[in-house]
Amino acid sequence: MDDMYREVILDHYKNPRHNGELDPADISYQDDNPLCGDMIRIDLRVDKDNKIIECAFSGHGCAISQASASMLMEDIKGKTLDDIKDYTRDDILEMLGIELGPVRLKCAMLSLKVLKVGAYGVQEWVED
Amino acid sequence: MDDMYREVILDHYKNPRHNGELDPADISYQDDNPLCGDMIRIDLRVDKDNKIIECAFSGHGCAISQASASMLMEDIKGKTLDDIKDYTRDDILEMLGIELGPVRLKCAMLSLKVLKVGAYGVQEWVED
Amino acid sequence: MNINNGIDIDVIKKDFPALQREVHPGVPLVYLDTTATSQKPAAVLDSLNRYYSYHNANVHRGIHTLAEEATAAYENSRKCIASFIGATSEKEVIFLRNTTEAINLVAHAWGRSKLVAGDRVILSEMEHHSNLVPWHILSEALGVEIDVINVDDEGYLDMDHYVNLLNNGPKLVSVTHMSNVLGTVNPIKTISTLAHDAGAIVMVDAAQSVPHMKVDVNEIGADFVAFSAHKMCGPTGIGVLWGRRDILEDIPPFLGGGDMIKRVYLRSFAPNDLPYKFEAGTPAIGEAIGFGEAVRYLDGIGMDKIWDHEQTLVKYAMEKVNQVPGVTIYGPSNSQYRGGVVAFTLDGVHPHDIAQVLDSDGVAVRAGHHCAMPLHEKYSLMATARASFYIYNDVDDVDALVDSLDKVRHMFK
Amino acid sequence: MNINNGIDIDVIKKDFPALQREVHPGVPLVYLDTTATSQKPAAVLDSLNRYYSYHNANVHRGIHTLAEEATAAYENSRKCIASFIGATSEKEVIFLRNTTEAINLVAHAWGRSKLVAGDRVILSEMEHHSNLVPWHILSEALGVEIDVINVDDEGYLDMDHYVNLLNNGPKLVSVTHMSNVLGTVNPIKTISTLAHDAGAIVMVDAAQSVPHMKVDVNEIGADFVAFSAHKMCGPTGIGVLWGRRDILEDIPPFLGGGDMIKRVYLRSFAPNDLPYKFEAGTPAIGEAIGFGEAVRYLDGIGMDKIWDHEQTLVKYAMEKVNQVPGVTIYGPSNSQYRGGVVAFTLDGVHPHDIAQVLDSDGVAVRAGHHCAMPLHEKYSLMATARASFYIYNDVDDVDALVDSLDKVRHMFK
Ligand SMILES: Cc1ncc(COP(=O)(O)O)c(C=O)c1O
Ligand SMILES: Cc1ncc(COP(=O)(O)O)c(C=O)c1O
Repeated sequence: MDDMYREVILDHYKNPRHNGELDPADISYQDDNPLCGDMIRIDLRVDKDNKIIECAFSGHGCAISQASASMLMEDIKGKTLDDIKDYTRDDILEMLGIELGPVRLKCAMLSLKVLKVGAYGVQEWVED
Repeated sequence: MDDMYREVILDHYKNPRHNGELDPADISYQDDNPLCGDMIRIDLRVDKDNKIIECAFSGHGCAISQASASMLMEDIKGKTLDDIKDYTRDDILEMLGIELGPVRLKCAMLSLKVLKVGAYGVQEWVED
Repeated sequence: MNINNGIDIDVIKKDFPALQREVHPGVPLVYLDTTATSQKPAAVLDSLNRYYSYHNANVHRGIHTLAEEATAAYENSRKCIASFIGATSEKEVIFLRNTTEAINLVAHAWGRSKLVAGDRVILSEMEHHSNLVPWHILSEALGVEIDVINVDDEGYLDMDHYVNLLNNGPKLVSVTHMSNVLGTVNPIKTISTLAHDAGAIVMVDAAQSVPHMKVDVNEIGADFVAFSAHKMCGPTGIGVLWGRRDILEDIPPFLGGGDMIKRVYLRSFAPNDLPYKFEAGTPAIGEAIGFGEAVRYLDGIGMDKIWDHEQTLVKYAMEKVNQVPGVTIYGPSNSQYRGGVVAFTLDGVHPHDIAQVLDSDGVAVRAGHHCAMPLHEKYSLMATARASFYIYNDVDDVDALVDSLDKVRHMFK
Repeated sequence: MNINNGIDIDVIKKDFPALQREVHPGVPLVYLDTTATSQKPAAVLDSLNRYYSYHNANVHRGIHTLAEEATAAYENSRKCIASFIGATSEKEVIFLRNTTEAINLVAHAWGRSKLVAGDRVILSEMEHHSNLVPWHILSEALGVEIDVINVDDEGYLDMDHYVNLLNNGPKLVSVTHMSNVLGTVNPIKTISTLAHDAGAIVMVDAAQSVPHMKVDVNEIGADFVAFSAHKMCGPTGIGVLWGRRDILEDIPPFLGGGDMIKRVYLRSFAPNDLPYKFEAGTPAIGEAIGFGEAVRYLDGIGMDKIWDHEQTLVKYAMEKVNQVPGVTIYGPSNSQYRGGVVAFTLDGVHPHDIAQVLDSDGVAVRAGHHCAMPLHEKYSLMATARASFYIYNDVDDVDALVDSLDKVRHMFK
C-alpha cells in the first residue's frame, strides 16, 4: 500500500499540475475508461516546430489516473509531438514508481492514450 | 457380463418367441429408440372381452430390446388389455433378471412402451 | 466461539481453503466480494476432483461403466437442484453456463418465437447488465419496446410506476430478485401476481437470491428463474435456467447440436425432450456435479439460517460503515429489505483507490459499476465500492473493513 | 518399457488417475472412448484445485489481489491456447462452453448478420450434429439453403462433388477437420483454398483434430475454428472459437450481459472489444485455466509425437480388429488419412451389446450413432461400435479390445 500510494502520487492527486483547460488549444482530445468512469481531457499548444509550449489536463477519476496525467503533463512540456511517439507504458510506470495490476494499469495509461490518440490519431495507440 | 447376458436372454434373442406380424390385427403399434435405432412393432388380436388371444412382435435392435419383447409376448398372451395397465418397469426387469443402467433401461422398456401406447395411447406411458 | 444464528462461523471458515491464505505476507484474506463470486468449500472441490479422477466420461449416450456413473451423477445433481428450488420436476432444470446465458436463452427461444414488433417488455432500473443487454439485442432485432420500472432514492422499485407500466399490456416482466448493488430484495411474489393478472409472464434474475435465501420457484410465482453456481459455493461454468414445463415445451430450442436432438437428417432435425432440448453439446458435466455438491453444502447449513446470519451481519455493517466520516451507503436503510450487500462511496476518494488500499490490508471488495451502469447513472455515480457477505463472514470481517476504511480516509485527507 | 514414437506410455498412463482404477473388482479400465471425451491428467486437476482453493475470484473488473490473480491466470490461458493453435493474436480466441456453442455462435452472429434467404452454406455428410443442427436452425429462420458434400464408400469427402457445389456460389463452407466416426482427416487446406477462391468463408469443426495433431489456424486457411477442452485433457464446460480478427470485429455480439459491453444504457449498449465482445457473463474461469494447463501438458509431449503415436496404434488396431470374423470397419483403410478412431460392426450383434460385453472386461468403447445420424444412415447403419485412442493408450489396450471382441463373437454365435 505504501508502495501503491507513494507520497508523490498522492501529492500529484491532491495538487495536480497543469490542471485545467486551454482555450484556444491546437490539440484537444478526451477519452474515458468505461470500466471505472475515469475521464481525462488533454489540451496542447504547439509552436511551428511542433514543440509543446503549453499543456493541461482535466477530468476526474482515481488517484492513479489523475496523478499519472499530472506527471505526464510535467514531463512533456517543452518536448515535441515527435518525442511523444516514443513514450511507452514503461515511461508512465517509471514516473509513478509502482507496479500495477491489469485493472489499475488501464487507469494509469489513460492519459498517455489520450495524449497519443490526440496527437496522432487512433492508429498510434496500441493497447498492449 | 454373465449377469447381463444370462442364457435365457441370449436364448430369447437368438430364438425370439411370437416373432412376426399379425394381419389382420386389432391393435398395431410401433416405435423406436432414436439413440440406438432399436425398433419394435407389436400386433395384437383381442376377443370381445379384450383378452389377448394372439400377439406378435417384430423389429430389430440389441439383445436386451429384442429379448424383452419376446419375453413380454409370452407373458401377455391370454391376459386382458386391462391387465396390461398394471405392467411396470419392474415387471420387465424381473423377466430379464438383470440390473440395467439408464441407457440400456431404454432398450429394455421399448417393448412395454410400444405395448402400452398401442393399447391405451400416449397418456398411459410415463417414462419414469 | 463464533456462533451466529445457529451457524458456527469458525467451523464454516475452515471449510474454505481460500480463507486460510494470506494475501500479502502476514496479511490474511478478508473476503467481502461474494456478490461477484463466492469462495468454494473443500467438499465441492473434492467432488470435482473425484469426478474428474475416477468417473469422467461423456454423458447420456454411453454404455460403459464410467459413462453410466457420469450420467447418474450429472442427473442426480439436476434432481438435487430441482428439489433445492422447489421445482415440480427436474425436467424443468436446464444446465447452462450462468445466469447471463439463461436470460439470453429466454430472450432468444421465447422472445423470438413469441414476440413481434411493438410488444412490450418490462425491466427495472436496478438490473444487472445481464438482464438488460439480452433485451436490448432482442429489441433491436424485433422492434420490441422496453419499459423500465423506476427505482426510488432509497433503492426500492417504484411499485406505482410498475402498476402503470402494466397498463401498457406487456408480454414479459423480467426483474431481479435482489439487486447486486443496493441489496434491495424486491417483492417478487407481488410482482409476479400483478404481471400474471396483466397477462405477462415473469422472468426472475435470481443470481443474488438463490445463493442467500430459500427460494421456491413455484411460491414466488415465476415462469423463468436464472442463477449461477459460482455465486453459491459452486464452480464457474455452470448455472441453471428453471422454466415452467408447459412454456419450455412450447418454445423452440436455442442452440443446436448433440444431445438436444432426437433425430437428425441432412437438412432438418427433431428436438429432444426436456431438459435436453436446451442443452446442446457436451455439457459442463464436472461443474454440474460440483454444483449439486454446493447445493448439498448450503442445504446442510440451511438457507433460512444463512439468510438470518447475513441479516445480522449487514445490519452491523451498515451501522459501522456509516460511522466512517464522509461515507454514503446506497440502498434500503432497513436491513429487512436488503441482502448482505453494502455499496458505498467515500468523499474525495475514488472507489478504485478505496479497493486498492483495502486490498493492502487483505480486505477484498469490489469497486466499479458492478455491471449496473444505468443504476449508477441514476444516482449520478461513476462507481461505488461494495462489500458483500456470506456464510463464511463474521463481525470481525466487518471490523477489518471499517478499520481499513479509516486508513483510506486518513491517507486521502 | 513401453516406448512408442518417443513417448513412454507407461509414464503417461501414470499421469491419469482414471487409468489407475478398476471398473469391476479385479478388472482395470481400458479406456477407448477419447473421441467422446478424454481422461484428465493430474496436472490439470491440480491446476483446477489450486485455482479454486487459492485464487478464485471474478475476472476483469476486480482490483483486489485474488481478482488480479484470477484475471492474470485466465488471460494467460488464452495466450497459451492462442500460441498452441498459431493464432496471430489472443484477441481471436473466444472462450465458450464447447465446440457446439462455438458453431452456434458463428451461425447466429455471423449467419444472421451476413446471410439472406437463398444464400447457400456447404456442409458434408460426415458432420457431427453440432455442425448440422445450428445450420438447420439458421436455414429455418432465414431461408438459407444447405448443400451437402457426399462422402464416398471409403469415407472420403467427394472432392469433385465439392467443387461442383462451389459453383453455386456459397457464402460459407463448414466442415469437420476429422470425422469422429470414420476417422477421416479431410484435406482442409485444399478445402479452404477452394472455398476462398469461390468467395466463401470457411468454418472448421476441429473438435477431433486439435486434440490429436498440430493445427495451425492460419496455415489451414480457416476463418473460424472450433474445439473443446474436454476432448484434449481439459475440463468440461470450456471450449474455444477462434476467428479471424477482421471478421470477428465485423459481426455483432451474440449473447448479451456483463463483460461483453463497453457501456450500457437503459435501452441500448455499446459492445466491448475482442475477445470480450463474445464472452457474456462470468466465464468458466477455473475451466479456462484448466484448459491452459491441458494445452501445456500436450505441448510438453509434442503434438507431432502424439499424432505419430496414434498412427501406429490405429494401424495396429485396424489390422487386429479386421481379423475378428464378421467385423466390418468403416472409414479409410489407409491409416495415413485417418486419426485414432475405429468404428466397426460385428455381424449379428448389435453395437450396444458389443459395448456392454466389452465393459464387463473393462474395455470402454462407445456404441450408437455418435451424433452422426446422417452418416450412419448413408451406410444403412443404425449404430456402430467405436474404439478411439489417445496418448495414454498402447497396443495392450488394442489387444484387450480384440480379446473381448472374440468373447462377444462366441457369446452371440
Ligand atoms: C467432430 C465433432 N464435432 C463436434 C463435436 C461436439 O463437441 P462438444 O460436444 O464438445 O460441443 C464433437 C464431439 O462430440 C465431434 O466429435
Ligand atoms: C443480479 C445479477 N444478475 C446477473 C448476474 C450475472 O451472473 P453471471 O455473470 O454468473 O451470468 C449477476 C452477477 O454478476 C448479478 O449479480
